[in-house]
Amino acid sequence: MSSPEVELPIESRVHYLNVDYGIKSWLLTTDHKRIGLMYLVSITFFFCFGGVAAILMRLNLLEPQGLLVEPETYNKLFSMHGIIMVFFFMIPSIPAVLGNFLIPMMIGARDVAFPRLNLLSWYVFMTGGMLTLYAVIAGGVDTGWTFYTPLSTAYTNTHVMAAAAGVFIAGFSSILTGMNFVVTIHKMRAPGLSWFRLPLFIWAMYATSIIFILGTPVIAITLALIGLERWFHVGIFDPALGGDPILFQHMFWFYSHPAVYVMILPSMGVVSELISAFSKKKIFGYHFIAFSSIAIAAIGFLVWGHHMFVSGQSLYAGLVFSALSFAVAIPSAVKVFNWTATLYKGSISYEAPMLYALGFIGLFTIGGLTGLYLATLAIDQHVHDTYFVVAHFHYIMVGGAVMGYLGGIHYWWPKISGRLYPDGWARVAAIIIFVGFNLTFFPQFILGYLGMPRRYAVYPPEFHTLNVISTAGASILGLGYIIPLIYLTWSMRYGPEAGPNPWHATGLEWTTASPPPPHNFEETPVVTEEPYSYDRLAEEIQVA
Amino acid sequence: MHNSHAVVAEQFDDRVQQHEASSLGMWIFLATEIMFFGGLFTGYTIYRNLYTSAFETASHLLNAKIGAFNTVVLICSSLTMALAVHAAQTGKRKRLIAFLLSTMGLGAVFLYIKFVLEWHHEYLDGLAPGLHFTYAGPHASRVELFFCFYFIMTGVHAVHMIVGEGVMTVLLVMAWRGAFSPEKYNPIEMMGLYWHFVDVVWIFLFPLLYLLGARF
Amino acid sequence: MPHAFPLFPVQASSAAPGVDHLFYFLTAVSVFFSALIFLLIFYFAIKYRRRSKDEAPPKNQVTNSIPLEVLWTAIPMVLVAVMFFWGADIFIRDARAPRNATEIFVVGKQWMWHIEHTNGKREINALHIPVNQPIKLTMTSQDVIHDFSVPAFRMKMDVLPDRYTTEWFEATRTGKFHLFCDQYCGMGHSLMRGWVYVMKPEDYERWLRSGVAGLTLADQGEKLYHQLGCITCHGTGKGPAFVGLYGKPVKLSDGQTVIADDAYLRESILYPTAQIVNGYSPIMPTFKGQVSEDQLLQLIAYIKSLGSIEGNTGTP
Amino acid sequence: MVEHIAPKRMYFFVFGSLLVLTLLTWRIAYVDLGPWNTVVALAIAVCKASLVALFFMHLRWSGSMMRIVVCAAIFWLAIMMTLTLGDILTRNLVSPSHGWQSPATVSHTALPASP
Repeated sequence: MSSPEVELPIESRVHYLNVDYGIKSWLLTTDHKRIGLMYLVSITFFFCFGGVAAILMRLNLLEPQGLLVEPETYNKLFSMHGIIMVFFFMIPSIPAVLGNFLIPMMIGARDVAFPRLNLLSWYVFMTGGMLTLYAVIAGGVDTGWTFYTPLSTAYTNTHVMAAAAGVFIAGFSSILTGMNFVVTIHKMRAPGLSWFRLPLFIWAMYATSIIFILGTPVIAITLALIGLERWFHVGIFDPALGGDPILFQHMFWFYSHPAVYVMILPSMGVVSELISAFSKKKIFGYHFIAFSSIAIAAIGFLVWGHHMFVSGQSLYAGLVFSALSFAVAIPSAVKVFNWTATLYKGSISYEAPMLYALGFIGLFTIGGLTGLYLATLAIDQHVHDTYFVVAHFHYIMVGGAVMGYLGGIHYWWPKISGRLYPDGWARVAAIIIFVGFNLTFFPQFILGYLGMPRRYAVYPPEFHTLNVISTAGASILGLGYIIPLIYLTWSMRYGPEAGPNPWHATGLEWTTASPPPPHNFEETPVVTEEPYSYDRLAEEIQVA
Repeated sequence: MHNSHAVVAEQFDDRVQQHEASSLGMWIFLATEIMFFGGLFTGYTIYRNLYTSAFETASHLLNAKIGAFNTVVLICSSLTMALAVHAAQTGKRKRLIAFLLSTMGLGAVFLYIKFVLEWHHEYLDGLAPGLHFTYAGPHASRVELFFCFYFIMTGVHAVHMIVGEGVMTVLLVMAWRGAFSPEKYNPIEMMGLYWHFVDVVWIFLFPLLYLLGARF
Repeated sequence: MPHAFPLFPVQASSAAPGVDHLFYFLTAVSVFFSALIFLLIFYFAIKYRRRSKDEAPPKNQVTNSIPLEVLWTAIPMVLVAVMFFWGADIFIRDARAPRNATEIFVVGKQWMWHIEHTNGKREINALHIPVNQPIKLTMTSQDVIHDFSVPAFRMKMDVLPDRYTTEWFEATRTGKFHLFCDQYCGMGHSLMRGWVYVMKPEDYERWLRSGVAGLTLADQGEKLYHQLGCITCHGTGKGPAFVGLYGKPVKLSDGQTVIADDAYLRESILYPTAQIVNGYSPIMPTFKGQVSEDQLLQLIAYIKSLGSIEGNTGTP
Repeated sequence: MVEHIAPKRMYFFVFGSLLVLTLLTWRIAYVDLGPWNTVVALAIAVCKASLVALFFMHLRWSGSMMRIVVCAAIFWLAIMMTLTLGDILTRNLVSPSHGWQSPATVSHTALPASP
């Protein structure tokens, strides 16, 4: 399926990047690839913002009495870090960047089903983001990203309204994206591309979209109620006026727990692609990985109460939620075993994306297993709201989701930009990030079991040493994140041309030119085989 | 494979694909709406269970006759909306305009009744939480909670109706200019789905808010 | 580094060893599976590395195995089932205080812990308790949600406004242990800390008796009972009498029966019309906003002192 | 034609049924059925909503995917309500001072006789 045009150098060929120039051609584009790139720039901006907050927090914790800031400022820092990283980086990261860029190409479509809604979703996202940034600049929010009542409604005078409104608005961009993806995957697949010929990334994005569609509206209405409660001083969640603050927690976590799967499922999809591509072997247990994504999305909606074991929730509800939480561990375990089995008798190479993928499996394994501690009622009773929880969800969200995101960016970067980045640097960065990450967050498991509560600006001196280690790790981690930013930007201009398929990978996106032409394919591809058919590739290499 | 026919957007292969995609998209949007209202219904259900008698007391402060009348108004507007879609399907432009106009008119009647005959009176009667709440009977704070839900639920519903009226105005202008044909009436159909959905929400709001417990 | 550098928390309560054993079990499982995955990945990664750039990938491999999938679904299932039941067992036991537990009252407020003993002794950001004796905390908050956490006891519970939650433990060693607020509660959250002092029973008795200026909690409640005018109805038969009330089932006017526990008494003081005792009319005014959380606890302690056990009734 | 065109007659029939059901639900509110008032009112609302969805919204003639979408939303809403209500309704069942007794500390106190 090679097209003669891909032989031409990048500059002399019409592709989505050079088909039109000028700021207007970007701001008014309906091309899913350009929208994906706009999301990439936006979330990188938010990531830097949230990252700076994280670094300041870690610096402050260098001293038990706080090195830099007052507790008041520290509270605003971790609230900002949480709100921005969760709602404006993690949730849109893979879906809005790689999902937008890849889904139409992976299924052989010219664009998503609703390109204008797709553009609208970016504007909605940016509006929400700007409102949240306004809240930060105007003086900050100090409720944590969880907005627990009655603190957020009756006891704080920070900019809760603006931040909640920002998150509320950004939610609609998730809804639009999810809606677009589901319809696109259902209705726009190329001829011959049946469900079980879809790449696993598509399955993961489909599962993610389900969560977007069914979960996001609930956080929207919950935050709207917070706003109304603040505004009119009514008591929907305020016990002083007859409300129930635990109801807020139910409604908040009904979305916000599945939101964790919004972060990790797409990463799992990316890793499934990477493991197969760099082992040059068909993924092991395709059907099980595909269905486990759907299972995680579905069961993920039944487990939110494990955030509330010690909240004053009913004992019986706690038991039910604990049992269901264990259930969601099974499909995750199935995935890890299948990835490992894929390596068996492969032909494994270690370019940077593969290092990220292997790092993902390791860190996600630790993150997933420590999740079992938190699902266990008696242990959660000890470690709830301590650094153990902080470490656990960073292992999932940063060790898992961000590693997957970076792996995906590196893997598809030649497709996005048409150029290669220096692989040596990329491997070094991947290793620095892996080491820095573990150094930052592993000590926090110990801190958590020792009992250090989360969201503490100052802490008892016996936790000092471990906090210093953690901060040291964070500085390494921060450095690790800066390196890719530099060489990826550099490669956009100076990198050698990648060609349509630098990794010799399967998948429709690798059959078109890099960067792809405006409508992805010169002619609509017809699919005749299962995904990850590296057997055919083996034959081709032998022939060559 | 670009379809030269103007009624098919370029990302689609043909009209069938386009129609199926937009219907599915609309239904998915309505699913998100179900969850959006669902959050409110969940909260309402919880407090109703906790404070049953207070909620019944509060419900009896509402005028069920007006509520029932408004239900009828909304059902009528649903009928005219369905007939508008029918007219668009069969290419009857004048009827389409007439039915769209009557749907909008009935929607306006509903909103008038809601805001002027109900909200305004409830405000004057001191039943508006946060603004003017003077009810002093037993369980006052729980009655206030009921009215919180009453105003928020009917308010969110009314916002949906106002949005619908706005979109319908645009469609009306488009219909006036002859933008729709039996080959291209997707927007009218999607509008119909939205409007009926808003009707369905009210169908649940009416008994939940107005008809709690027996009234006599 | 001048400070001690602990890696594992001290065990200072009867619940701690149980939690730690479960923790060891989970850690063993985690280490086993992490090691398994890591070793396999390393082994495969080295053994099956690509030797040359144009190495052809091996063909016709097994990429599906139902027995394997069943195996690695079933084994985790069994393991998590064990974790669930083990954890649930401890949790249920932790949720229910033994009947003979000494009751202590906790009021959380931004950003301090206010603790009252039944004899009227109060302390702030400190909790003195005797060793080897079950203690039950009845907790409430004056403002936002807090969380009373004692890591050395492996125990914590959220403290909610307008509601009582409880937590119990039995300290097993004397000493001084951290008390943290674990639920983020605003600006001074990280300053809302204190110490739990576990003392020998005789030391505790001495401590408890020292410096008590005046009245026990129940006595203070009795004073309020007169001051607030409760006596004019509840002492005359216009309202339900309090003697022997605590812990008894109460028949309500709507036919339901509730137990007259802390939560019920509290609600009846703050929202008198919510649960009317059968045979009485809803004439009691609300005391919401007139009595503080501390005073509520005093009133409840008074009612409690009027007897919950037959043959042990006090006199009003 | 890609879409089913229903006869107009049907719309009027459905409309008539909706009016009758509205009248019914309003009248029944004035009859004391105890807790059944709510049940009946909600049952009628479900009937009305189904009529609107099936006929006015053409769900009867739509593809299975649309029905799956609607059912999924209703199912997820049911999850949210059930599990949340499950907490609220069982919250007061465990009364720490009246439940379990430590075997080591069985005291002289007897549980109050349950009514």
